[in-house]
Amino acid sequence: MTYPAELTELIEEFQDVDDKMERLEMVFDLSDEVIPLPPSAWTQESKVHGCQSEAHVKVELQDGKVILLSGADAKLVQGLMGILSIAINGTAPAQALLLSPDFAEEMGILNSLSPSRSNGFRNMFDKVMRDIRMLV
Amino acid sequence: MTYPAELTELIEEFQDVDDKMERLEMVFDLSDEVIPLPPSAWTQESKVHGCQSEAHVKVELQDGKVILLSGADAKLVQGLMGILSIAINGTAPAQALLLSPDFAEEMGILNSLSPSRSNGFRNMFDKVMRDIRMLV
Amino acid sequence: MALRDDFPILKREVNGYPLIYLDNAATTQKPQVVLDAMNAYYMSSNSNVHRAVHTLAGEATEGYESCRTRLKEWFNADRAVITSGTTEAINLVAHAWGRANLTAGDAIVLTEMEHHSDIVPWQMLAEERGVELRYVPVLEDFTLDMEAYAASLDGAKLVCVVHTSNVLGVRNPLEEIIELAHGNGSLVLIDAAQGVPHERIDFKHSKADFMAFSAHKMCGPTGIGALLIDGDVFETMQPFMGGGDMIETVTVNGSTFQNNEHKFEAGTPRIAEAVGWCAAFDWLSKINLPEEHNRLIKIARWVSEQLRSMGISVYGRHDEKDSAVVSFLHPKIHSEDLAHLFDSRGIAVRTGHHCAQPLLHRLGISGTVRASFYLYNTMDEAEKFVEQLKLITERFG
Amino acid sequence: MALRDDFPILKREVNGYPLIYLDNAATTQKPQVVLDAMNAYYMSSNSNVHRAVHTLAGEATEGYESCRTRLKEWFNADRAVITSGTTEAINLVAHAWGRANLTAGDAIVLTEMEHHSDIVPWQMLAEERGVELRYVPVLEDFTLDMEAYAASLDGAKLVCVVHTSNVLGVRNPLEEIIELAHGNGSLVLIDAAQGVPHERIDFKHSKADFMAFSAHKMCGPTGIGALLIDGDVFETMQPFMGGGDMIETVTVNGSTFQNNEHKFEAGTPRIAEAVGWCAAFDWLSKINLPEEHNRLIKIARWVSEQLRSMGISVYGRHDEKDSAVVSFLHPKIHSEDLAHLFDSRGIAVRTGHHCAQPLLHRLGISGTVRASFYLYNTMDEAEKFVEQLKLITERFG
Ligand SMILES: Cc1ncc(COP(=O)(O)O)c(C=O)c1O
Ligand SMILES: Cc1ncc(COP(=O)(O)O)c(C=O)c1O
Repeated sequence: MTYPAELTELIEEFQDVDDKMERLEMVFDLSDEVIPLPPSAWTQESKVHGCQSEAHVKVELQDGKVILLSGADAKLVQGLMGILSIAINGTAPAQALLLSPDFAEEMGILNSLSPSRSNGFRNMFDKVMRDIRMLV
Repeated sequence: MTYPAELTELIEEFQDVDDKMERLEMVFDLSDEVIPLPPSAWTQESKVHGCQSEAHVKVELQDGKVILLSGADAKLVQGLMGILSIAINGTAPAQALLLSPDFAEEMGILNSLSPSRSNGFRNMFDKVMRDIRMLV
Repeated sequence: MALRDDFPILKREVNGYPLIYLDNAATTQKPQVVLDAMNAYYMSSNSNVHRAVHTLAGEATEGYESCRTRLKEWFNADRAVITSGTTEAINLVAHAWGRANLTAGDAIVLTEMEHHSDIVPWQMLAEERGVELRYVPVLEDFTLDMEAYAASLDGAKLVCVVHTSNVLGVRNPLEEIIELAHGNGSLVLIDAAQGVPHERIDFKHSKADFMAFSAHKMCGPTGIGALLIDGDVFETMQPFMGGGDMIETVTVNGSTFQNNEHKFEAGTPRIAEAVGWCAAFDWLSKINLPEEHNRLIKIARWVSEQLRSMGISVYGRHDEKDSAVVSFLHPKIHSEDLAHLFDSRGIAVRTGHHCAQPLLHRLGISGTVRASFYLYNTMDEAEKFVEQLKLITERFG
Repeated sequence: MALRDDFPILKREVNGYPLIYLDNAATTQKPQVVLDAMNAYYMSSNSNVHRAVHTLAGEATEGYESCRTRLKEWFNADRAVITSGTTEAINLVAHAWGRANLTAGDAIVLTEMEHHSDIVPWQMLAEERGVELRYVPVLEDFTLDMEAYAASLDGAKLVCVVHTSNVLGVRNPLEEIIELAHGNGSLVLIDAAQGVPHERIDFKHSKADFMAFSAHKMCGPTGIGALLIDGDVFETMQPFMGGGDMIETVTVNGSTFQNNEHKFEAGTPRIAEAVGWCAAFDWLSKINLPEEHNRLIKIARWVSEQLRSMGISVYGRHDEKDSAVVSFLHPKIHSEDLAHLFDSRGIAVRTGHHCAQPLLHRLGISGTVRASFYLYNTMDEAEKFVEQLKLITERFG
């Protein structure tokens, strides 16, 4: 599938890096990309279930474009939120809904992310998509 | 261990035979050796538990010697009773109690006898020994 | 048959004769790929599956969960709970659904054809809760009395029926049974332990509410089975066993539970077994099951005709959809003796009550000898079986 | 270390680094002999174990039952019921003993140190039967409040206590706990999931009434565990799950049950797993467990000292009899991030609540990172672990 240009670039950047720790560091750094949802705004509705750590997301529409607010206590999770933000922020909902979660695998981070029983990334991704659908 | 002469002979006879079906036939033939406990005398007390088929034993003392009465609907079981009868009938209880059930293995029949969850032969053997102990 | 080569155990000799394994209704043999998959798991990914971060734990989780995915796909099911086998699956329904949904005066309909695993859990529940049990009789032709069944439904909350009898091989008219039950508002549990090995069942299409079965009867490992559950019924169930992995939160004041299948999978699950079962599904998916079943039922029919012509009573009918199970009683030789004699020629058959005493009681017998055929059995083996039976009858009959 | 060569998985690399497996409290790795035994079973004896005549069935039964014999010998126990694991074993007690022997107003004493598997079954029973649960607090020094324990016994029918905490590694004073309980007429259940791997327990000598544990935490396969039961207490228990193999007779009017362990082993059991577990016992019997334990606890102590000197909070004390588990919290790096970073260097550790939320609640935290050491772990691995932790702290702290 094709991704937004920024995401494609990011995927390529990740693919160039062999060392897993370095890739993790790159994800950590992307945690800056989120529009913060401050802990004071964390609610049952914003909670991503099945994450080991606290993770919260909130989707808003501004001028018909998707805006993802998010926050997590683990840096890796917040970094993933950053990547997702890069992918969907500012796009039309219909556009955002086209995204498949496969990019995390293509970036070579998903398998360092434990495809665990309760795959936090997948749950977060699914929740964001569900929230978008509910807004339109 | 040492067995009564007749049993030792029997063990050797069995060991000479390679074909399992033939060994089974020999056991079947030994069913004639039992002093019959007729079905009309089969009771809850005489029943050997854990056999697939009906099997009943009763131990008596005559002049201080062990007498085993027995009966079963499967011929193989009755044959094993026959062998046990050969081994203990007419011996003193203390003598009979010396017997280990290993002879059935040495004869090469125990492993055609399913060392099953509820090993019928072992249960019969144990019941007979228990009954002897209760008589003395 | 090339398929046989996949099963290492079939090269074995027993008492000097090539093994002829005709005890498939008790458990089936495993193709090499199943053993390979479990070995590979233990040799490279073994780990626990709870929410974990490290690579091995991820692989183990993926292996375990892909068994669930496989189950849902293979059977077309909303919910697939992984259990230790058919028996635990049925007990799970009795506890998780039964105790939450039945009260004194309710009725459960069983059949006389059930395996003990589909009787005893209900007897225990009935005694505890004052629930009434009704048994549908088995007729002379080895089928269920469908009139009696229809009449028994009034007030029944659940119907429990065996897909295929492990004694008779008779495949019950599930379509009709389920339709009548649903017409009456009763749920239906299918004991498919003997069904899934020979028939590809579409659970959703069948409209059954529960379906229980074991891996070991369909080329998978021991120690694992499954319960399929209708999506709506799933929501009405309470936890069965408590422990790790089935909870959401635990406090000293009480706990909350997962809302997916994990709710019923307390504790470390059967991980290697799940991986092995996946490999069994992979292997089975390459087999043309309907064609093979056709071949096997013909063998069973031929065997039963041979036996009947020898004056032996055969219990079963071997219709097209029945399984290839031949239960019989020799008029002269005691079943147990006969099984020992077969064994002396390398032929494995089972004797006894086959965990179906109420059925045998109805048939007026206490046990049968059972020869059951599966994918790797051949006509040649069936012929040897009949030939040995003839020789044994001559010598010992 | 020659012992390592027995474990094929230890040759594996993870993310380009040799695997350093420090997740042993979750599950241990399996020596080759365990895999070989299960393969041999499947390749030459696989069969069902119910009362059977043919050779394979006999061999399978012998394989399965010799696991029970091994359990009784190894632990010196009257009764050994084979279950799917610790969790099922504890649920079995809650159902088979608890529902038969407890009534409203009775109390059960638990501890805050219990694993969810030794909490949730009791919560479910308590809710159903109006039984009171009392939790013994954990003190600042990570030990049980023995005064509170003694005070909690009045009216208690059962005390459930973890042998060794899976979070702290703390080994509880079972001798004293059991003596006090028995003085009060309470039975005692030991959750020995973390105890049996590192300490050879004499069940009869311990005077405990129940002891539950899993094979997979002591080099055995997944899908199998056991419940040891005192001979007299055994007689007071009712069946748990119903099905094949646990009955004596079944009629439509009711059933009678086996009076030995089979009463609690409904359905086809975990046969290959039992064979594998036997091989694990054989393998373990060649290890000098006390000596190895001594080596491991020293490693754990060294690691925890290193961590404390880095300003990291360690939860545990690492006394002589404690297990080699090091639970900690990094002051700067989130546990989950830390576990991912370790994994990128081939080091497997676990994070999270470790199925012990009430304990973590008492400690005022929501999770830890846990490194747990077992027989095949070396001081060299411990040093690498600490070294990586230092590097990670420098780079990410
Ligand atoms: C102390 C303790 N109890 C119980 C269990 C549950 O064991 P299992 O998951 O094998 O049933 C575990 C392990 O997870 C444990 O560490
Ligand atoms: C019809 C039927 N139901 C239930 C069972 C029980 O299956 P398991 O023993 O694998 O739990 C069996 C097999 O023994 C069976 O044939």
